[in-house]
Amino acid sequence: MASQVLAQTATNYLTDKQGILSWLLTTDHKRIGLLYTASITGFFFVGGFFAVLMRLHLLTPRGALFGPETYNKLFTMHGIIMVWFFLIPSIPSTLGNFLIPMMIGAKDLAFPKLNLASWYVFMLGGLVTLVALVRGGVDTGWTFYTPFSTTYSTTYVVGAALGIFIAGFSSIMTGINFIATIHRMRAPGLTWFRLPIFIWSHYATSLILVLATPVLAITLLMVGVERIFQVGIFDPALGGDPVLFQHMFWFYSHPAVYVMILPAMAVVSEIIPVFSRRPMFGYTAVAYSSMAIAVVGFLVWGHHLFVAGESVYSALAFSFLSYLVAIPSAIKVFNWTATMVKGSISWDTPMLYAIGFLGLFTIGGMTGLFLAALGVDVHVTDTYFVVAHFHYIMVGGAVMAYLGGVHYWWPKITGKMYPEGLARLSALIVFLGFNLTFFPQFVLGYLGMPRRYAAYPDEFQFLHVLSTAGASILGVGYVLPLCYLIWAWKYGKDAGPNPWRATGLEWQTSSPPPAHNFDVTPIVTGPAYDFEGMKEELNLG
Amino acid sequence: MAEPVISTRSYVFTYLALLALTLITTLLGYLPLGPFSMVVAIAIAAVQACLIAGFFMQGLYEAALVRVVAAAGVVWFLIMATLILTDYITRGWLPFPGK
Amino acid sequence: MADHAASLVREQFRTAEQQRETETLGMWIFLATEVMFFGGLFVAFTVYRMYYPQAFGAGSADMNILLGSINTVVLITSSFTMALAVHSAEVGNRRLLAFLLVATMLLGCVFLGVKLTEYYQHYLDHKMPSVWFEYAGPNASKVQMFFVFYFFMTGLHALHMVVGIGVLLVILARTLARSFSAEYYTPVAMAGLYWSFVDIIWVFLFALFYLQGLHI
Amino acid sequence: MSASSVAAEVDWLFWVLVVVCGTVAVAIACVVIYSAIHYHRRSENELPPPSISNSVRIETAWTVIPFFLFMGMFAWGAKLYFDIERPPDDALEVYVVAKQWMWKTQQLDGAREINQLHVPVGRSVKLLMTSEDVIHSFYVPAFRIKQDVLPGRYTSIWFRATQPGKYHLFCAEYCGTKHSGMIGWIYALDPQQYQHWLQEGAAEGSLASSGEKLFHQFGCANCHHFDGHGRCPNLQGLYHSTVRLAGGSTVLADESYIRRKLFDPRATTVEGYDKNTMPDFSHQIGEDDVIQLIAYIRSLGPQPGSTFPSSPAEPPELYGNQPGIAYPGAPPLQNRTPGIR
Repeated sequence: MASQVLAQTATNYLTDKQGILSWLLTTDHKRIGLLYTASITGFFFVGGFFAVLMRLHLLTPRGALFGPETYNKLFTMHGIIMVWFFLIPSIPSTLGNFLIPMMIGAKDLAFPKLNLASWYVFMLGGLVTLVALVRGGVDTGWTFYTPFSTTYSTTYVVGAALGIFIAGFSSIMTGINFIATIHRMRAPGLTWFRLPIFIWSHYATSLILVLATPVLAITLLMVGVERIFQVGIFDPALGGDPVLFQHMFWFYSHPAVYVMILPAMAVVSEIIPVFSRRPMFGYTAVAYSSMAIAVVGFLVWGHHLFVAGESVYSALAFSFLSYLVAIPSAIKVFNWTATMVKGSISWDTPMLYAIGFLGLFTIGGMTGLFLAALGVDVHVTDTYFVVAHFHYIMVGGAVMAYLGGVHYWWPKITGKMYPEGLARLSALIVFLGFNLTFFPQFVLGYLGMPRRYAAYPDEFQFLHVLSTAGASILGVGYVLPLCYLIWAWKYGKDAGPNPWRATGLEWQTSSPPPAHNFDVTPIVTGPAYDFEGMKEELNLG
Repeated sequence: MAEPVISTRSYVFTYLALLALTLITTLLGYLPLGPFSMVVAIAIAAVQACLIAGFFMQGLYEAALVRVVAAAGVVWFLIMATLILTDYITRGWLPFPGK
Repeated sequence: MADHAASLVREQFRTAEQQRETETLGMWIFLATEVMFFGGLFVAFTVYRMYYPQAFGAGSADMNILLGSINTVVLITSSFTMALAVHSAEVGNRRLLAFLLVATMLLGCVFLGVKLTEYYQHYLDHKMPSVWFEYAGPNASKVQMFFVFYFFMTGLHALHMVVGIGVLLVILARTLARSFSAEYYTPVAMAGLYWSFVDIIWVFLFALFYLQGLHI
Repeated sequence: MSASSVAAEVDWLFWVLVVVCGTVAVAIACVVIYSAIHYHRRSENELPPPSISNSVRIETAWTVIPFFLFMGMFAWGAKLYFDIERPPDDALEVYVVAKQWMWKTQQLDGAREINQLHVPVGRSVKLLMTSEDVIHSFYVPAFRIKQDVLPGRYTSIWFRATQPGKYHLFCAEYCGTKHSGMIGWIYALDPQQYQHWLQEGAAEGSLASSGEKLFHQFGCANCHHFDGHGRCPNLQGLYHSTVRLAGGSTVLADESYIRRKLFDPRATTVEGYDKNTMPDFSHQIGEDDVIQLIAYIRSLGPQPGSTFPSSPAEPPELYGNQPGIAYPGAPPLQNRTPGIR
């Protein structure tokens, strides 16, 4: 793909400068990516801890551990932390940050200081939210529905909303940075249709970040104003309409789901060709489908409101549009599958995660078709069916892909290989644990178990116990990679510049990369996922 | 040293046009146009916005991409407004409370 | 002169032209996010305006059209001076640039002063929701809602003005420190974009809040 | 056997979706697993021979085929939704008031219950619901129905039980601390048993008679005379008539309208009457009381199609042009032309 392979330089981005300040004041996109990685890992385990407590509590129908107040705070904080402090920044701010400049042959993002600022803003938002949590928590659910959040809740709603409001600016900064970078910083010869799908998907993601996040910010600001000043904006007692809040909230929060899943698709689109040694099947269709998801994804939010009191005709339109947005996702799944056919398929850990993603995302996406069908949605919305559906997308999809991506690029990031056997084992554990946790929840939802219940009728207990058992397995599957990846950073074998024989500019430089990625700006002459070069290399060998 | 893309004359004309439109929209506000008074006011404001964005902000002289970005902001706002208003306008079309 | 320009190209960029284009693009994207930010409020306002036309008309009738239109003229003038400031940066006229920046900031301060006067008048009229609100006519809670949106949106706009004046102060300081030249003036242009955008928001606020109650 | 008239079709659609999606999912899984095993990399230097990686025909096929499948799902789901949302005309009407954290149900014939509702099997039941505080959601899984219950306005849903039995009633929209305790039971009784149950509960008096007491207690009768000579309109025949408002527009006098007149009386004014006469009851009256008053006004004689106070008759379909029901106190849009649906 690139015209030359760089010579190994003496120092890399990790050793270039030393000391804690060199990290805290860095403008290197790779270091900022690692700062984000450390932060979101912390948030992930905090949010995961809440999830474990919830699952343990639900072992018995009356609730095993807490009163309902505590349970309500647990699911709220689990949602807030996982959505805004793990999933939204997860892949874009870590892998995206690290890889986008390298994949397009740039020395850095367009606005390195803005990039660093986004991390500080993110941390400030997280800190404010954690303070709200420590001071007593929030019990509104991550959705902040009015009038409960503005009038009736007695918890720290404003603190939590403020934290999310602040963190939103970090999303906007990241989005602006990515869009400007992808437009203006590409290496000579790197035309749009030579870009890796990773870049296309992150471009689409950034579009959503930039256009949706401000609406969340203003909506939360309105909730804050209504709550602090006790004036009418959404409060029906003062002439407001709580459904308007839901419209504005989901105008952000539905596209936000695509902020989580598009980067996951980006990662999988890199892994599958490399580990099948086949060019991406239907490259153009996959590239365009990312953009289609980003655009059409803005038109479907009303499917969260089918029973909420929106008009039936509006519901009809939103149902139709929701089916449209399923098409580009389907196209991607078909193309990934077709890429594998007749390939040379390796069973390395990243590929195992990618295959797991494929299965779980397919289930998650297809259950979305159930929820888009108006007559069925009436029954299963606001039940565990919905809980299972979005966990299949966000955990089965986004987190699996994130882990796959971390394993795939770990040799590039750290220069070291992780222990393959252990990694395959934990990929398997995550897959099995995940399904055991969440598949029973589809059944629970169909049987009518409403979500956000601290206690439940006896007949649901068996499925809840299964789900809790799965969660404990899943927990092990998440802790294992944390341990061995850190271990590998210190003790792993040297990986070399390109252990997977992957294409893509990021593999043309040393591992870990030098501080400015490339000593000479690469010139691109061919398409992405071009394995023809490997043939010559093999013949020579 | 590159030649400035917009002459001072154009800025002055733009400024005068903006002042004239402000005067017109204020005077039209006194006419009892009913629901159209809002339409007229917003239409004139939109013209003013285009003048400011096109000349003062040099939007007309930037790369096409910049104009696409500006248009995207407006289009996405219209998406939000249209689909939310669709709900409010169609409420009550079925003769049952809350439909 | 060419060396001077080259030293101003940051390391991630290949050329000064690339840097300028990228920064301009970034700024416009930021302004698009601002459109959506204010857009949320505009949509909410429109929904309630559609449902409570009389109440919102009654609220609008309490606006001071004289001060409102004076402020519109002041802000448009400030946008004009700002555009001229960018122009003088383009031609490298530093003294004129500094003068126009000061003029723009002063006009911005006049705007804020007039706005505060209006707020004070609303306070005296007991039209300040949550602080002191009294309304004897029909639909009091909806009239109050009009004022909630009025204070929310104009307040948010005023906050943007304050930020804008702060930005211009920094630009002025850098101008006086001879940081800008005809080769490098991107920060001036960026500040100009922001300032004009805030003006655009006001033009719409003027239409929404002031012009709807004139004939009542 | 399904428990309600719509449940069977909802389940049908659900299982058809399971089969269709399941087939596709299994097919994808088979291809993936087969490829992963059959094309497993044998040596580190293996490079597969190039094959097609782009085919417009294939891409078109797997874009268009899903599209038509999806449109089928959409159409069926939408049809079902309209069945679920549109109550039949002969439905038994039940009023539901939700509050943190209980369900209060009231039937026209008197029975008032907390966290339970007795209904006859085989008869359509229409629920008119509102909330006193936050958003709740009325959910009966066995009946496959759910509708959010909002403060400040009425929403409705209906069902027809087909099997006698005891069914869960859940609150499905998170509403605060004891959300999971806001549950109850729907008892579907044989018609005879239901009659028996009604007679037991009849001692409480009908909803309308309670409403009549309130009508006098709140002093409504002082102005709303039935001879038409009071300072305020005669309420006989008001329910479901078309009211002419000052300014020339009209509104259907349904539950939402009557509720609005109590909570925000000055939002609309009946043509020919003084807008300042009707006091604002929003701080004195609860949602329960409103429902009783509505029941009383209904009992004064529903005369569909008649116009109020008196003018050329207009069909009640005009109701469809009133978006005002979305809000408490929302006035109708000015002079909207009918027929744009």
